[in-house]
Amino acid sequence: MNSGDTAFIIISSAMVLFMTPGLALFYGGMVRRKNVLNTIMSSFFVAGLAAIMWVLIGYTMSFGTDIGGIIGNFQWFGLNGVTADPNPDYAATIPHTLFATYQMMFAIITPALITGALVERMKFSALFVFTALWSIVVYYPMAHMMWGVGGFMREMGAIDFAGGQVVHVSAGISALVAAILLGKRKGYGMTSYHPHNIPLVFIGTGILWFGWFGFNGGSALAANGLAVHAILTTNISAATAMLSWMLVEKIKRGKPTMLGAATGAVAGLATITQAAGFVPVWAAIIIGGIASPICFFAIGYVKNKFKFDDALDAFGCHGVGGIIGGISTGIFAQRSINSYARWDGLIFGDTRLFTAQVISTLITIVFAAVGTFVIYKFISLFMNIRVDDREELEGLDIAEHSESAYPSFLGMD
Amino acid sequence: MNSGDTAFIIISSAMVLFMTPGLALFYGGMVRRKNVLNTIMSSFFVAGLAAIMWVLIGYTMSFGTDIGGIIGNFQWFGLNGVTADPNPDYAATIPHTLFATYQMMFAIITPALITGALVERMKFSALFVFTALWSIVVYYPMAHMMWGVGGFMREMGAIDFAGGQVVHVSAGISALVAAILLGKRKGYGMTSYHPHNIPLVFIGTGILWFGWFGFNGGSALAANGLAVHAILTTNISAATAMLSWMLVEKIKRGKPTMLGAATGAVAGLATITQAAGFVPVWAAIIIGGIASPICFFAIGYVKNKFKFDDALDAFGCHGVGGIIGGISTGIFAQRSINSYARWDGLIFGDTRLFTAQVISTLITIVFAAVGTFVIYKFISLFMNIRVDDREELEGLDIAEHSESAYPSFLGMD
Amino acid sequence: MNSGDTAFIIISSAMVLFMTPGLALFYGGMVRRKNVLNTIMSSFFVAGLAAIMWVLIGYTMSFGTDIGGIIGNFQWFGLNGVTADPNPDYAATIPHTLFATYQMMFAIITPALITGALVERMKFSALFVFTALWSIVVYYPMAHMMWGVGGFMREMGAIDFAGGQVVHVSAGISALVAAILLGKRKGYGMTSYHPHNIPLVFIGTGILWFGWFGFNGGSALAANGLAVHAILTTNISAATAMLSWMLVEKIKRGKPTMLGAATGAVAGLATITQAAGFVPVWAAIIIGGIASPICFFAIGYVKNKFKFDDALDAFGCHGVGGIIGGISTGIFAQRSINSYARWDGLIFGDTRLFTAQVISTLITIVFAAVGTFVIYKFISLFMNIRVDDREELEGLDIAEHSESAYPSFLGMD
Amino acid sequence: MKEIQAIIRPVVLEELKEELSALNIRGLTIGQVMGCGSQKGWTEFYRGSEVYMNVLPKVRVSIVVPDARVDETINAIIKVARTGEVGDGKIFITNVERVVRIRTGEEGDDAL
Amino acid sequence: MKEIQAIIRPVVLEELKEELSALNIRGLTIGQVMGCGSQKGWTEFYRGSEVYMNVLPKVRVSIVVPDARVDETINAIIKVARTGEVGDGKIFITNVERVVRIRTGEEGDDAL
Amino acid sequence: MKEIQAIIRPVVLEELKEELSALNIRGLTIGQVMGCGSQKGWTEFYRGSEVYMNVLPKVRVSIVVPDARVDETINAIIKVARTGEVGDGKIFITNVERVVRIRTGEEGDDAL
Ligand SMILES: Nc1ncnc2c1ncn2[C@@H]1O[C@H](COP(=O)(O)OP(=O)(O)O)[C@@H](O)[C@H]1O
Ligand SMILES: Nc1ncnc2c1ncn2[C@@H]1O[C@H](COP(=O)(O)OP(=O)(O)O)[C@@H](O)[C@H]1O
Ligand SMILES: Nc1ncnc2c1ncn2[C@@H]1O[C@H](COP(=O)(O)OP(=O)(O)O)[C@@H](O)[C@H]1O
Repeated sequence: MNSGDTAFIIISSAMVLFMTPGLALFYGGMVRRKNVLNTIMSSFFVAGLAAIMWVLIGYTMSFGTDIGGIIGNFQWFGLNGVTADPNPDYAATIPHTLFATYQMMFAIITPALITGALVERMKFSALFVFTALWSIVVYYPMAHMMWGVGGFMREMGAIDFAGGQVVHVSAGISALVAAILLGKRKGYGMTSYHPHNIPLVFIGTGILWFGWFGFNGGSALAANGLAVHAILTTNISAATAMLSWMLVEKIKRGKPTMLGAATGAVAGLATITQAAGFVPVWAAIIIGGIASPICFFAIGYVKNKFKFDDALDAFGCHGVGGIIGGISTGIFAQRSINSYARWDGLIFGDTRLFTAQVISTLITIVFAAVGTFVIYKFISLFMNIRVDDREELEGLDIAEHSESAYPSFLGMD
Repeated sequence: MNSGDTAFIIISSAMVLFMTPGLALFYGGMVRRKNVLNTIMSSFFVAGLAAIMWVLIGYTMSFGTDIGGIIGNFQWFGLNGVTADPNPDYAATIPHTLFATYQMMFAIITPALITGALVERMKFSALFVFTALWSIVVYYPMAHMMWGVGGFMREMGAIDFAGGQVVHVSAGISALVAAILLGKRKGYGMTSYHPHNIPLVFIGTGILWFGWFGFNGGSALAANGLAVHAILTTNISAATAMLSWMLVEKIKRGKPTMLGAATGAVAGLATITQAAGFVPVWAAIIIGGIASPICFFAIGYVKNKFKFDDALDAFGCHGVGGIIGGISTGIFAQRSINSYARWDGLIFGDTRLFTAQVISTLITIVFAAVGTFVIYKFISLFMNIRVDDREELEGLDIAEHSESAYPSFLGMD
Repeated sequence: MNSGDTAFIIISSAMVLFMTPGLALFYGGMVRRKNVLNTIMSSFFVAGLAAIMWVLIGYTMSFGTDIGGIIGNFQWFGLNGVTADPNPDYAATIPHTLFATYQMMFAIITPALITGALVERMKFSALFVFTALWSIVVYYPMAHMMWGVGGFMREMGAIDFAGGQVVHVSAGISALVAAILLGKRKGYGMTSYHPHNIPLVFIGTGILWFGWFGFNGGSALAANGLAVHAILTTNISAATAMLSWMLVEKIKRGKPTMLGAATGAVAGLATITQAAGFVPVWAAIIIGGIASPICFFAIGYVKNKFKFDDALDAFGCHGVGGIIGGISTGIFAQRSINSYARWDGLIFGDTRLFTAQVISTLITIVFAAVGTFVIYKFISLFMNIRVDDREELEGLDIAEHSESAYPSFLGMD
Repeated sequence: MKEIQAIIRPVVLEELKEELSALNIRGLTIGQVMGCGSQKGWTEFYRGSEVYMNVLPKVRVSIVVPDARVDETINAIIKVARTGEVGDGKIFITNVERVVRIRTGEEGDDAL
Repeated sequence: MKEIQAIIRPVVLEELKEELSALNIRGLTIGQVMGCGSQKGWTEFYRGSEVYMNVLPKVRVSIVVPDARVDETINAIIKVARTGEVGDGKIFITNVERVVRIRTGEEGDDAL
Repeated sequence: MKEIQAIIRPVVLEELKEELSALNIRGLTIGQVMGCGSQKGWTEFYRGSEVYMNVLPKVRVSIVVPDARVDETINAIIKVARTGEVGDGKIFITNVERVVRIRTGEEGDDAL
């Protein structure tokens, strides 16, 4: 066991945990005032539910002994048998408990990401059930298939450094499917839903960016050159994506916006996630540079064209970003940077990794979409998933939680 | 000296420091708009006052050579003699200066916690004096008795991993006593004091949770398996407590609330603090699970019954949580997890630790209550402790600081 | 390579990065509601622009092989040749890539600091160009001269632990010059510009203080006793400066303010930056203690006297604080604390360091002032630097970004 | 001229603007208010304590129109704002003696 | 009917609501305003600079009542809002020509 | 007495206060409102989507003055608020039947 690595991953765990409140703020600032608390809560409660589930069944289903390349067995139920001794299968220099804790944070933020597409109209009780089922049906298998020993995507050579596919693609696609099933918010297309508090969005952005150092850097699972490489590419991608979003806005609208810069940065972070520990620095510039124009197109055009109501662009930002990242990894990965990759990327003349990446991305898309569809339909047999019209008008803070975000803000009491 | 451990505790120090602004926001969002800045300031100024006092006299009074089991001597006055060499009495692998710095952060946040019970009516000058005296009369002895070599609670075998007793019980009880002495806010029971800005409360919650990894994890004083164990139980307890608070609300009120989820998480964090590095993972689930119902009961019933005005529930959340944590440690601690404990907990068939925990908790309660009472009465000989009625109506931001929180928020200038 | 040191500097990098959003909030809360987003954006976009520039040319120009004591050559263009192997010239125990990444964060926050003087009236496009040019003309040479091997200030024995001079003096002086050239805001002296959201300022303050542990502590470039010493002096200086600001306000105005306490803390942090790893603990108390009265005087009197419109006191706080810190280092530095210093400070009887500090401070002032003047005049040949009167009245959020900070805050939609 | 002051639910505002603009009534001024009346408030919960919100957020729309257009304006408001449930709000009509358009100094109906 | 517009200190609002409801006057509309008058403002300090706040936060309560109830309403307001110190506020009474209850279309005193 | 209600651009507020105080008119009440009229709004952009803001922030200043001072007040407002561009705002004058100063109970012009 190495104390430097352990220190690094403990702090990284805290940083990734911090991203969930960060995301809650990022999302919370973007909704209308009457839905703020419901939106924040929708991300935040996952830090409760998914944590407990992870300890009980999630970790073992994700990283336990492989069953059919799809899922882990129950050997570590309730973290039994997970001790302070390192598990060399996953991280040879840190306590096994730490690896499990660090991974817990990913299991928390992933379902929280989905909620961005569902806010302002979904019942909280339905979201609660959805999150529990989605973790079991989609997340644990995804984590196992990609990262678990014996997982079949891992076996076929697909690589995902910090969860571009396990986290972002799976959440983004699920968000899209659920948003379509849930239907549009009242007045979609007629009324404009502008954010109620952009500084709040910005606070969230700052926390997310900060936390992403733990997310991508920590995924090296050691405080070594690879971790440094990952934070460097991560920061570069965020920077380029911020600038390229601003550029797109400047060209299309005449002026760059603050919300745009923040959105671009997050898109750049989501996009590099899969690639961070595999691609050279110059490739990170390219990856960040293309992330924003493509996401901008997905958010500003595709969404309007197909008229699905991905309220806060969980798909447009994380889903699309994740897919770009997965493909880019297949293009730019270099074994000399990280020999966990079995082959070099397309640009270095080898097609095998690229193929594996494309296939695994497609599988992820199909898997997440089908899983989400099934869960959604299943839940709808038992309960209303959507609030009724009146509650939607009134706002979900009152309707679902009987509280309001700024009850005495005006100072009239 | 170990660089991994040093890295870990430096960052942990920063994280615990960060909790004080986090607490200020947590509290600040919960008061009415006219008292926001005074509330924030009441936590924040402690980061100035308690830090200086710590360096001058606090550290040596807490950790200096024992005098009578109660207090340390002045050998390290002004940190003289505290060098980069480790002090094996407290932390063998990190600089002694780092141990002193890390402990400083605890000496800062503890008095800040108390202010939650006193806001919206206490004079700032009185709070300033109170904080200085309380640090000397209550905090340094408490820290010494529990953690200092020769401290008598430590000698009798009581254990407190990260300050459940030194920080939370002592602050919570002091808050209760001071709140009773200070009296209720005007209109208590008639007017409703609802928060002015729940997203602000939430920002504070996020920072507190993040920082608590440094608070409880760092208390292992090394980046080792024990630190990992502590962050794992910490996170689990927070998660369970959040869910159990939501459950209580669902049962009693029909709907879970955002503020409730945040309160539950903080209660879970406060409760596990004493136990984090001693109890098994499954016990953390239990501890978190019972924390919220009990705190809910204390806040929603006991407080209303006895009609003391613990404005932001410093007692109901930290005091009560701390006491639960102290007792729970006596029940669930396991020597195999951390041999600093001399005996196993009650559930493993040994009553000695349990007895020590109960006694030390009682002593802490009495000590903090008497200390606070004496200080309060002493101060009231020299100065008004409470603002006058008119200032209370006007709001303490204007009355005490001549500024307002959102002076041009309405954008009319 | 040492994993503890690496862990420490990776996290420190994240913390320093986090300071830029923190600064954006600190500044953003202080402007009027109509200029919030422009102000935030002015700090935040630098995290994009300066990061890319740093990777491409900034690092090599700052730390590449010396040319004439002034600037580095292009050997590491695009970080080519910067690998995971340590570069013993700068940091012998961490990857060279990490040193470059860590330094990147300083290159980001420095230009962001300047914007505090320019908000509420500068065109965003002009700021964009200004930031790019300023990085090249002022920052890279400054970093090289002070920290680069062969840099002439370094050669003459001047010392700057964490950027008091490279960051704070250079930014503060540039802010002053640019603010004078830019002219006052409309209605300066007649209207009062009060902040729109002080809790937002406070969130920024909390993040800045937290991040400063990475800023000053990380500048030891290893998790060792020196890093601990630096965070200890840093925290003490912040604490004393907070208290001394409150004291000044109490004396001059009768009441301490929240914004004052926050300003004092930041002034204390800025002031100690240059000295943190060189001066004894007791000196940090003095340095923090004098920082606030002097900055208060600069902000409350000098500014009003000379009627330049340093809107958010980038000069009054960082410039003045930085200068105090530079001189103080010459007075209080002690070789026994850090033998990077060639000589002891004045108070220990040696004048050489003091002389070097005074000279290097003067050079920095002249260099930054002239550089900024030239850049400003150059840009004004091609574009308007200031928005027109109408846009200034309307607010820069709408005028420059077509968005508003709290579009639906009132909940009327 | 008359000032028509309508206290309505915030959610109907958007529709009202459209309805009025269809009638070619373009000038209006909106304020955020809190109201109480026969409508019951709601109960909010803060940390286990019930807080009864007896004032509810409403929007106050003020429209100054020539006397001849009062009725159609009222009807337009009723059309969009009526849900039939308590809390739909009220319309108050007061007399306006003079109107001045600041930009031009015009007075009377021309100024509207 | 008359509209009684009272500009009062924010702190008396809660009490006023109770007082009026004791009189069985349940309908009212509240707005947040800033006012200036004979009352002096206060000085705030931002980073060592004095800022004189010449407008102070007030609450504007508007109550429309039948003519017969004007006096008792005024008295109720005075009762709770008077402290005797400058800044207690003003009451303005204007005539309301018509009142419509949106929910039912009722007009006149019935609509209140 | 008359109530002069001026809907103006927020930026002229400061100047208006000075102008009125030069005329020795010290009492006024200010509210934040949103308005629409002939002035076109602006387009804001949120994540690539255009949002047309058809209501613009305005300030509503209400000044109650004795009948004799109405004209000079109107002129003062026009003086500072007129830019000549669409959106300068409107002034509405209504009759106020009674004024009561809460502090003293004074009525009529004395109460202003
Ligand atoms: N007498 C009144 N004076 C002023 N405002 C009133 C009055 N009565 C009602 N209002 C306003 O109208 C709103 C709706 O009135 P309410 O009585 O709740 O419902 P309804 O009009 O459907 O009976 C209230 O919230 C209040 O703002
Ligand atoms: N002539 C006026 N027109 C409109 N509002 C007024 C007028 N005079 C006073 N007010 C309002 O009444 C409030 C209190 O008035 P003020 O003169 O300060 O105290 P008092 O009524 O006790 O003499 C002011 O803040 C303002 O909002
Ligand atoms: N008929 C009206 N009723 C109420 N408010 C109005 C009316 N007409 C205009 N206003 C208010 O006056 C403001 C300015 O009016 P507008 O027509 O845009 O410009 P202008 O007065 O220069 O022609 C509007 O934003 C609105 O708040």
